Amino acid sequence: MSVPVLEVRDILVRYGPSVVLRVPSLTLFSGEILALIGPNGAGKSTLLRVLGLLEAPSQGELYFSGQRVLWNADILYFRRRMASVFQEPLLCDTTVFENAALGLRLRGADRREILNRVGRWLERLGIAALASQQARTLSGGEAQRASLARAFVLDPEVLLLDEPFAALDPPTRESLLFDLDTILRETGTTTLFVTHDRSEALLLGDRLGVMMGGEVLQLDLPERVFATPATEEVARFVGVETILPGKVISQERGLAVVGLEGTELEVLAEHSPGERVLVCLRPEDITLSRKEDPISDPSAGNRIYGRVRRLAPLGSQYRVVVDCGFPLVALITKQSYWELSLKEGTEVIASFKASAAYVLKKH
Amino acid sequence: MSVPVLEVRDILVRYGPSVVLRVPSLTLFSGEILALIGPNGAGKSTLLRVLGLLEAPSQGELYFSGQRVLWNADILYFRRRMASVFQEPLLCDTTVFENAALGLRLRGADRREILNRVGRWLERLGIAALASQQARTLSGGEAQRASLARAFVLDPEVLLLDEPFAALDPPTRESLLFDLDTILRETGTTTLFVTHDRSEALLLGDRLGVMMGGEVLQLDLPERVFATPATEEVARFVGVETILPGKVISQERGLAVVGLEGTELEVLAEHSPGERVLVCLRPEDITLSRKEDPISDPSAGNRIYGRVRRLAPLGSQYRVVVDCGFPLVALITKQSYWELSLKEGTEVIASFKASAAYVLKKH
Amino acid sequence: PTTRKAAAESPPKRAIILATTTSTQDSGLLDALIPIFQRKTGYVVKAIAVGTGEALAIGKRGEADVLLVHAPEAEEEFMAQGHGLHRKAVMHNNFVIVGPFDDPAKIKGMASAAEALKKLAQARMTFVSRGDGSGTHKVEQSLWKKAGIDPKGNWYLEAGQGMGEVLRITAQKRGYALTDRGTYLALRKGINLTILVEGDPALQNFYSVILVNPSKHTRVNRVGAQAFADFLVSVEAQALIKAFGVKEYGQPLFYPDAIK
Amino acid sequence: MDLIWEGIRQAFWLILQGDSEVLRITLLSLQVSGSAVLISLFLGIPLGTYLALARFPGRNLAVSLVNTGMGLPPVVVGLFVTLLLWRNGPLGILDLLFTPIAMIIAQVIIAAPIVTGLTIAAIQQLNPQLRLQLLALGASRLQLFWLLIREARLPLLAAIMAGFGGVISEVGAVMMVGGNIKGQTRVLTTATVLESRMGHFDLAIALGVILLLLSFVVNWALTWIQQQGRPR
Amino acid sequence: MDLIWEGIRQAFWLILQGDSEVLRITLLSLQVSGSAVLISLFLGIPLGTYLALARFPGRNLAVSLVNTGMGLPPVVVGLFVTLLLWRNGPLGILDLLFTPIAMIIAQVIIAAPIVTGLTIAAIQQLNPQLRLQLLALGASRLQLFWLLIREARLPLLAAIMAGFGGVISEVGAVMMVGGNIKGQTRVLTTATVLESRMGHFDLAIALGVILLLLSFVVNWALTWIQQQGRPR
Ligand SMILES: Nc1ncnc2c1ncn2[C@@H]1O[C@H](COP(=O)(O)OP(=O)(O)OP(=O)(O)O)[C@@H](O)[C@H]1O
Ligand SMILES: Nc1ncnc2c1ncn2[C@@H]1O[C@H](COP(=O)(O)OP(=O)(O)OP(=O)(O)O)[C@@H](O)[C@H]1O
Ligand SMILES: [Mg+2]
Ligand SMILES: [Mg+2]
Repeated sequence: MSVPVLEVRDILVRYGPSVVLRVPSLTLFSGEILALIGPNGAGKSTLLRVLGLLEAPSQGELYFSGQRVLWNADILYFRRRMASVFQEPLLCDTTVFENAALGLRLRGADRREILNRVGRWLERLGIAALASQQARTLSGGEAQRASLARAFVLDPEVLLLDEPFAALDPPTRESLLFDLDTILRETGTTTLFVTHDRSEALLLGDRLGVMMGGEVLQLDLPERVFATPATEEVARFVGVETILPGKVISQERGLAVVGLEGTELEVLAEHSPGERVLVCLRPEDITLSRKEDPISDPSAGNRIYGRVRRLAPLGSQYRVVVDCGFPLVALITKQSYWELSLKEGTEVIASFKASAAYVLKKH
Repeated sequence: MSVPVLEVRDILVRYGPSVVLRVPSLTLFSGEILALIGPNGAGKSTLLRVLGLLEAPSQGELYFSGQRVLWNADILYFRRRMASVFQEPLLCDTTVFENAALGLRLRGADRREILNRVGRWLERLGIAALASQQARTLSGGEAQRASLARAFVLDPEVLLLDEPFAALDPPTRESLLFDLDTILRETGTTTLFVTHDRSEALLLGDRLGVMMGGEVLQLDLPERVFATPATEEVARFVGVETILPGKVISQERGLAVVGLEGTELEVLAEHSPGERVLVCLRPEDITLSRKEDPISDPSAGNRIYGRVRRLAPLGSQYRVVVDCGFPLVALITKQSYWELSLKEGTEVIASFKASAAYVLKKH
Repeated sequence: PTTRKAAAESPPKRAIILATTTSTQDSGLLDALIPIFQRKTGYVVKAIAVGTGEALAIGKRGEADVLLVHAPEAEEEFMAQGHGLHRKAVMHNNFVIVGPFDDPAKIKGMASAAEALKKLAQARMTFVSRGDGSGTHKVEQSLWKKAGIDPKGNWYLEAGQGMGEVLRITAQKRGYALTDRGTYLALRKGINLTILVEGDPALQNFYSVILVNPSKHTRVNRVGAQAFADFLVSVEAQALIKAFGVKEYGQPLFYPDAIK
Repeated sequence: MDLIWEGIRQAFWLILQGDSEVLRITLLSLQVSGSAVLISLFLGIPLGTYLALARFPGRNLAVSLVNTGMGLPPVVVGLFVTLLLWRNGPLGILDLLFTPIAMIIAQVIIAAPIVTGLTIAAIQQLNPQLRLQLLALGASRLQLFWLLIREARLPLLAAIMAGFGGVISEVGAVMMVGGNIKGQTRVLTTATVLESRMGHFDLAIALGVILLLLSFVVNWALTWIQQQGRPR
Repeated sequence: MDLIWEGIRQAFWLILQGDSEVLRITLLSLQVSGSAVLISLFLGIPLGTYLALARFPGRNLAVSLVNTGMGLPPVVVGLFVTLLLWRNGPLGILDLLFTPIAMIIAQVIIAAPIVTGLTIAAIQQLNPQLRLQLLALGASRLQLFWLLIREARLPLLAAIMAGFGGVISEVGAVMMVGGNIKGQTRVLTTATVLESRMGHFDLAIALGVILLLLSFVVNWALTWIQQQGRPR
């Protein structure tokens, strides 16, 4: 399965004086789904344009199935083996059907096949009823669906998706996500998938890349990226809300004691005593209990006393910011929320296991 | 606080033969934040255009602060007390600063004030560094921020936001969401807020409207909409993933027994025996345990045996589809996932309290 | 019918390019003559109505086969330089001096055109000149010379246009102008101008036909040009010229010169 | 003003009785200007699209030249073409001077820059991302060209109308290279000039009215296509 | 061809030695056509914007009429203006015929439809949502107008250039209503015609070259503005 399909070497994209993209090396392997996340302006869309052979990088080389891509007439041949869904659904000023059929028409597909494939995808994306509507009268989400249909009907070898579900309503998004997972696996389509939604990235991605400031800072299995972010920025970006600077006091066989302002924490880490480190805590790994309660889980080794500062419902969960001298963010279930009857000001104990913390060397 | 600011009566919007919006009555009260959710094409953006006095409805009346809005020259006066953020950030072909300053310039604000306010908002939205960049070279998220800045600098009485955070990266989105909450409350800005993100709607909304097919199907406190959806469609839309048709077998003082295919469930309901009903179960209210485990929570009255069919990581939680003869969707924490060591095919017991189910009359 | 048949059977003849002045076209004379010639001989005539200067210039370059122009001095020079093969008088018409009905300069009835112009110049009456080097302009210039005046100043307008436009400008400006009688007659309905001076022999306007010298320019259609020139001086054409315009204006516009 | 009414009356009279001379002149006008516009489209739209999308040094100069070409004086064009087609000129052997083909050549020189210049503006006004999107869908260069044309059809139709308007109404060049020869190269504009020079203002106006009617019919058809299904 | 080179040589000679007659003619051309284009902008851009945005019955007809106006024959316009301004015409007492003002009037009639027609297309090509967005930001009708103009500046500058090109190069109307009177209403185009009628082809070409140079300088400036900071 590890046949490279699309490869990039030493790529640099400059707009005027500013370098927007700098990727020393990146490979998309056959059949994999590579998810890409990163803050706004990180260069994700730019990378997609370069990989889609739509924008020649200021320098660097691209390879498609091992062949060096030269920016000449052959490029059409490579482009036709790919399909892109742009962040903004730029539809042509014609009907939804014609928009979805466009790629096939450009490839000279016959009428029957076009009717067939386009019909199937419009159906799947829930816009079959809008087939003959003018594309420019579509709602935001409908337009995005049309733009998805336009790419999916092509059944490409490589699919480049730029936040393809951002404007979709949640039920559609979820069902499409599962559908897509199945379809992409079945067809073995190599996919690059830019998203701002961590769960989408986790669900679809075989690997996950994190881009910032034009560079790919980490590229690994999704769980690994989330569990062991490479840098403080990545950690913050992948949802580690609590990052505490401290100093290793002692370490023995992987169990370290880190001193923070006021408290000490027991964490799993290989760092030597004296090293300055960052302790990363994911909100969902923190358990809250009332002061009066007996220790609910003795294996949760670390306990910090604090006071609820802020409470926010997130649908099925609650986000709680606890003031422990420093802000500590916890995510608790609705159930716990009711059981603990939390309010702003409530005194709580936040506890977490030594294995839940992830320790980063401070630079 | 219940002074009506924007009122709509018997509004109808027709495009050609199709009715896209039909709202008999809707009121925005002073200082409230009304969140609006609904599937793609429901008419949300259309409603916003009508409320923003940008599109005259085919029929119906609008009142602003009690004054009937007539579609004449006065409309400018009303429009200038509002600000809209469109779904698509349509920026003018000039710099980011000029885009953000546009509304103030149109109102003849003086240079100092413009510099001040625009500067502050560009800062807040993290695009101060891009102030002199051409708007059309912005990335998707940057453009959306510019479009937000353009509206926020106006400090309007009424703010109409159409999926304003869809293209923002998660950290920005979260911090902005909290900021916005604070700011809107402080300034008492009346806000209508369209979103596809349930947690956003819950967090910001004082009330929550659900639109479908051009109509507002339910309008209530957000928790109420989520807990007691008015119809099956609304239920599905607000994230009730399991909806089971059944028949009430017996009912006594609000505790009913509903018969489904194969099993019986104990639920809180006032429906009479014999009535056909739908039992709604939210995934986060369902607890899973291994067959061998002792009953973990005796108060979870209903227990259903099944087999894990599908498992999906959603960041801090896992979504589990359990096959119990019918598909049952549960949302569990990462912790439970590890403790239960679930795999596809694992036999599990799904349990939930009688109070967790919500029963709807079947039509 | 027989001639038409003959024309149709013989190999197609090369078209003749006739360069002439606008006055012959604007008066409608060419439209009366050319179809008859074409029918008779089977030639196609391409009549290009341009300024006299342009007609002579393109004749010099061999771009036309035959010229019908009215600028005797320039024609003589053209012949002297060897650009022309033959030159034959075809017809003449008259120039007249026109002006407003109230005639503020009081030149009405004067016998000498030069004297009349002198009077106009002294009174600084608006005078509109063709100013385009045309035959008419050249006659006007020779009259000024005769009067001993170098016309300059606000009152002397050089229009640089055709006769019709000059007459309209003259009417608009309530001025005086030198014009050929034919154009004046054709336009008099729309303009408030009347004939004030006429009959001076110096006011005669001679049209000649010139064959362009084929020895200088090989592509000149010598035979066709000759046929057309011959036609113009033929009895038939001369009679046509004599009768032309009589019905409409009660007097002829041109007087044939080739056959007395 | 009465002359204008008289002219309009006469125009309709000429049309109604189907005056064969007027019909011939009108048809020739349409043929000459129609052909010229068609040829200009074939030249101007591809060239304009190229100039709109390409980046090369000197591009701005090229665009300026095209835009200047929108104001090529018909008289100068006429003179230039005349010199080219003269018997003794470089293309003299073709013997095209004073033929409809010469008129078409002159009008192409007038209309092509108009079409090109307006095409440049029309294509540049499109969202630049759209081009990338179409390439991503697998459009070849030629297909991209057609699709962009389709997207910009509104201003392109205006460009066609401006080009057509420029040549159907033009008199300087056709007069010079066509010679206004009756039955051969006389078109509506040269006939109008002739009639007005002959003092037949009513007839001149009548011919002008016919010219405008012709122009209106053509433009009405193009406008109809242009304004089909415009958004609210 | 030798004539063309000779003409170009003469053109530069005339410019270099600053021939006062040529200078006067050139300035008048620029004044007349410049004023005509400015007035056309004041008329055509608001009207075009209105027609692009408004919905009313008969709108398509109005657009067709404007588009037909793009092809108003200068000769017919000249005739019409002449009839209007004649001593005996409705505006005769103003005594404007054969003055630069008459020429400006005629050229406005020619340029205004061009500017209007191309403005319609330019404004319609903008994203219709943009208008709503600007209104939402609190734009008054007038402000909306200015903002839309700014967004469509690229094709609007092309419209200005097309309008300017249409009138600076036009000869039929200025000849008729101006009269080509030396020192008063003679402009580059009418002077060109005169020289060519006098057989001075070289001088005619020289004047044509000067006209083109003038046109090029104006268009180069406008193109420079137009192409400023175009996207990749
Ligand atoms: N012409 C330009 N000049 C300067 N900067 C530019 C230019 N074009 C793009 N950029 C910058 O390049 C950066 C990368 O943009 P890109 O669209 O790739 O970001 P992205 O990762 O897709 O962001 P988003 O999540 O917001 O879509 C942005 O910061 C943008 O402002
Ligand atoms: N001119 C038109 N003709 C027919 N239908 C139209 C027209 N314009 C809009 N519609 C339809 O109106 C419906 C409402 O659109 P609207 O943009 O209000 O939806 P929305 O709720 O904002 O959806 P989304 O979540 O996708 O943004 C859509 O289904 C759209 O297709
Ligand atoms: Mg992007
Ligand atoms: Mg919408």
